[in-house]
Amino acid sequence: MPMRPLSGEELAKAVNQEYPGVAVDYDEVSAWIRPNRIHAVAAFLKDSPAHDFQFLNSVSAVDYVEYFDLVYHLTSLRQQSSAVFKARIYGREDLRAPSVYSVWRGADFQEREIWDLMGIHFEGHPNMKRIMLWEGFEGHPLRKDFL
Amino acid sequence: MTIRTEPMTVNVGPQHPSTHGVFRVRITFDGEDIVEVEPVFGYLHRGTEKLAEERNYVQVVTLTDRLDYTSSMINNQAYCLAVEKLLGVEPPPRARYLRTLTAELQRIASHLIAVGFFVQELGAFGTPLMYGFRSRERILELFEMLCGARITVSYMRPGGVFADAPRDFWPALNRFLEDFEDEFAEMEQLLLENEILMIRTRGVSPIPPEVAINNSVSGPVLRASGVNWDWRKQEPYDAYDQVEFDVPIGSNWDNYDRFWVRIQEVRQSIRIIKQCIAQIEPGPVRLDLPLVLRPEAGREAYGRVEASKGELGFYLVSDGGISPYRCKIRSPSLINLTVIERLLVGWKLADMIVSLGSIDINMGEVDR
Amino acid sequence: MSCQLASDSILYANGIYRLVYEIVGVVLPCWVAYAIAGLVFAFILVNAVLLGAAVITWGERRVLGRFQNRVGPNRWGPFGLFQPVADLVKLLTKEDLRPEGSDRVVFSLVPVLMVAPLILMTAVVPFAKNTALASLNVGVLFILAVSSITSVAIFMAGWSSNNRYAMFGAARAVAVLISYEIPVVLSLLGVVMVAASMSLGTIVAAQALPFFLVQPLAFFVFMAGMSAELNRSPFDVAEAESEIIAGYHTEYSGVRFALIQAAEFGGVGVVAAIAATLFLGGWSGPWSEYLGWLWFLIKTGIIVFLFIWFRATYPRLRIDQIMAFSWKFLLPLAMVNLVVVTLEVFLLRGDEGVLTHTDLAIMAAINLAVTAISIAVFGNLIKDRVTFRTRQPQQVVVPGVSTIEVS
Amino acid sequence: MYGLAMVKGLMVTLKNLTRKPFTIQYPEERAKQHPRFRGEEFVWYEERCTGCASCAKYCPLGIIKIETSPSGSMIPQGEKYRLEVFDIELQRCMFCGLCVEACPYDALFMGSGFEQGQYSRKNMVITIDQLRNAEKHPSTWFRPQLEGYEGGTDSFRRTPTIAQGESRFSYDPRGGPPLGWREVGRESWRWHQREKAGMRLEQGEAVPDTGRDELPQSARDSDAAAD
Repeated sequence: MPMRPLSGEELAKAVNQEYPGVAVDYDEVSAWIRPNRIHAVAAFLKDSPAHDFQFLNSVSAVDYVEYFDLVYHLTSLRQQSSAVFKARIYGREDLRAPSVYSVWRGADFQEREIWDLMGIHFEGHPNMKRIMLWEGFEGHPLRKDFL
Repeated sequence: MTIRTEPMTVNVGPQHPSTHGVFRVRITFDGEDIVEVEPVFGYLHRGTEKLAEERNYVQVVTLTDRLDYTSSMINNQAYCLAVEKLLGVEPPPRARYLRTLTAELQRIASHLIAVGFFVQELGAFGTPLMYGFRSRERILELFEMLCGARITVSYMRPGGVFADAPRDFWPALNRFLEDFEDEFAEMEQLLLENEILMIRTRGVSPIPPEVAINNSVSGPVLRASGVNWDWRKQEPYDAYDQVEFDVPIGSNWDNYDRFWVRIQEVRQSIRIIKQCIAQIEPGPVRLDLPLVLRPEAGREAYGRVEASKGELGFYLVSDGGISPYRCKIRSPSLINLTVIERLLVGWKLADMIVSLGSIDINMGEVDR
Repeated sequence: MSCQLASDSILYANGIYRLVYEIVGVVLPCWVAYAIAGLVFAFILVNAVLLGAAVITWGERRVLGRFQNRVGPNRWGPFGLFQPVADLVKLLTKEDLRPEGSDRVVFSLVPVLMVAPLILMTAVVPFAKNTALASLNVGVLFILAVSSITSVAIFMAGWSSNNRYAMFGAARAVAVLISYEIPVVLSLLGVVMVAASMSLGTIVAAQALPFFLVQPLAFFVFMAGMSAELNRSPFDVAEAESEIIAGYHTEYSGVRFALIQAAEFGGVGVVAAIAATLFLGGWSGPWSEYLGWLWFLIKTGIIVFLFIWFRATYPRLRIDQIMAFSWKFLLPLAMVNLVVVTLEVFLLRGDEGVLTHTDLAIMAAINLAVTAISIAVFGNLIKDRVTFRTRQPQQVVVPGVSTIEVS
Repeated sequence: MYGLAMVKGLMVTLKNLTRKPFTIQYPEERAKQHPRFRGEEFVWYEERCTGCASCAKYCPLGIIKIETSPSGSMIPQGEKYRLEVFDIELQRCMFCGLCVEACPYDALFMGSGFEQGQYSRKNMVITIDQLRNAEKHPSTWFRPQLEGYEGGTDSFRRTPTIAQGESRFSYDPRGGPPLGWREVGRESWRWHQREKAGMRLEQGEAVPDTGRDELPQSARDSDAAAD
């Protein structure tokens, strides 16, 4: 049985059923959710038997200059399905997002890396330190304005 | 009377014979027992993701060679699959077979190193390592025949592979396979049932499946934890849907299982290569794509493969330009290290080295 | 004026010593001749040990290379024979480093303390007929006593280096050395009992049948114990290079490191010589009057080769497993050997207390069986939780997560 | 029996003791190098180069430096550019070979050497004179025509397959005479020369024979102009 990618529409519908109004947008592969509800949505997607996304493939951040997208790639090993949800964070300074560390331990280093290289601070992460660069490094190198 | 003892903090690495490069762990010991672990990364950080944003899509292939330098072919493959997804193209069948074949050869090479160093860290003075290198040398020679380089291969391109194999590649490959089975059997004989290896690794540092999944562990480590998950099976890319192979699964979740899974995967890789040789048909090996690729703006793709260390993913975002707008690398080595605390705390110094060897990290990929 | 060595002197049996003493004694006072002859022989011994160490480093690297399908050092001299010289020159020209915070005196004393016991041990080993410096009547005891100085030296090295890896190594080494002393001593008791002497010369003479056939169990225990004492694989925890860099000598460099290396490889040579003497019949062999030294070298070489072979093949045990191996496996085996040999000697020896060739053959036959049985029995006892399961790779059943559930 | 596998291991190592070593003693022996080996010294054919700087643009590291100026010759055929600088900073080169892949005129090739260690970084730059004067032993990397497969000549990017072409000869970059610029190209040299000069030849138009063994006049002219 091949992997079944969950379309953005399905995902948005499911999230909105549980938390109305949290999924704000979707396209064919991914759904956008409100950034302050990342943790709740993550816990819902992981624990609800209908979705069962036990496996977090990757957490990425993309710098679109006016805003940042946090991208979560999920896989359900039992249901052989995958999903992508995103959260859009506007601004450049003092960016904060809830951590999914307590949901998926696998987000540990990736969130630290995003903080290090993109400058999005994850709240609720027990060890939010720089990972690749040294403490005291100025700036976040993967941002588009870092030269 | 109790004797007061103090915990002792030791920096293992970045210069240490068996931390696989410049990996550093600050470990607090109580005697020989580990009580606290803190991994420190970044000594080999080269900013590959940033570099990729400044290079065009084909040039990034050369960067991927340098991620996990023991499995460059698989890195190339992962990246090319991501770009092809981004462009919405499919490579010709012969290219897909060539990719599968070379990726499996690379997997053998990488696992030979992994097993060799694993046993080296157990203290076998280089013998299994040299036996592994003996066979790996042959594989690298095959790669040189294919693409002119041994480690930094840059063999694959978005839309196929850069060139077909030369004619003398096929007899050489067959010769290699013939010899390799004997050489590998020798290695199995030396290691697989060795009592010392058994008592050193059996029951040491087990990772239960639910922990492994929650920590996003992938690859042989995940399978050794008893989870039946292989992207080559679950989401067949290239020619993996055309070949048959088994997925070895560990049942004790310990160091020995991780070692055993790698040994068995080498066997399965040989099977895959043989099927590829039997099935490959003549034809073009590269799509007629322009040298400078421009995917549509706003598209994104997450291409992944089952690399030798685990799930290697490339998350590419395009803005319509000639280079990726964002190239996130989901590196299995880094994410497999999430379990390091679970893996090490409570075990002895000697086990710590072996456990690190058993998850087979590669610093080029951890730090990128 | 000529000097004569008293025939009850421990140096009397040594032909070379006596020769030098008597020649020098013709022109010089006897006490000067005594000293000069001693110095001459000491000179020979020191050089023999260090040269032996050099040859063994070379041999080990070459043979290990061939075990691993590579060549080994082959650049300097024929077959790379001068490689140890090149190494030595390189090490001698290196800067003399001492880590900050190290204990100056102790740190510098260690290399000397490492080499000295080896040379002392060599003093009682007969290379050929009548060539031991001192045919000490308590030779075996002397060897055991002197060899344990090494553990002090190792601990000094670890302690004075001000390095945590060195400390790890030293702590491990001392633990290993002390616990392996016991089975080794017990295994040698059997040898002493059969030979009815502690003098190495007498033991060689007593080996009408080499003792490794008469007491295979003792030989096994001795070899295992000695490879632990020498920090050789599979018991090389003290300098486990993949774990604690180089163990107790992590901080040593230059000429001090050279001496420690020499002590290590010289130790292999000396222990091999002792093992050859005690178990393989030493210099005895055809034409041993003239070719004794050759037989001795060949037998030593065989033992060295065994050490290298084990090193090329086996991974290392963990420290607790090494302790268990000593206390739970080697010690009982040594005990068994002791009891069996005691009974055999008691029952078989003649009225004068001498064992004939036939007696030795009978003992060999019995002991071979005892060895096989006791190794099998105790081997299975220490098996612990290690179980063998032949597991086949499982075919993927999709959906493939049937194995996630934890039993 | 417990411990049997350890004896088996001893036998394995003993068996290997009697084997021949698989390592190669480098300065005396050399590993067989395959013709596609991407080596250090680049092989450059000035006669084929138009100074388009595709290689420089395609180099991931930007280590190729090209300066051209109008030669003033061959104006009727279009302008011919004179190359003044063609520096390859070897110290930063990672030998990915993408410059060779990018060259549309088969003017740049990988070499096959690997022993160009220098004591100074300055010496690590290959200059245009070195490229001109070097013996030309091009690697067959991305140049299937050198491997002699028929069918490799029809399209630039479509590389040949085993079934399509049979190897006509086995070319080894490390042995044999150096190759001239006429032998290495994918297209016939006369046609190529005209095309390079900017002249748009119609298919089938007769090409005047300019003499097979001489350098093209244009190259001579430009050299003379440089002096």
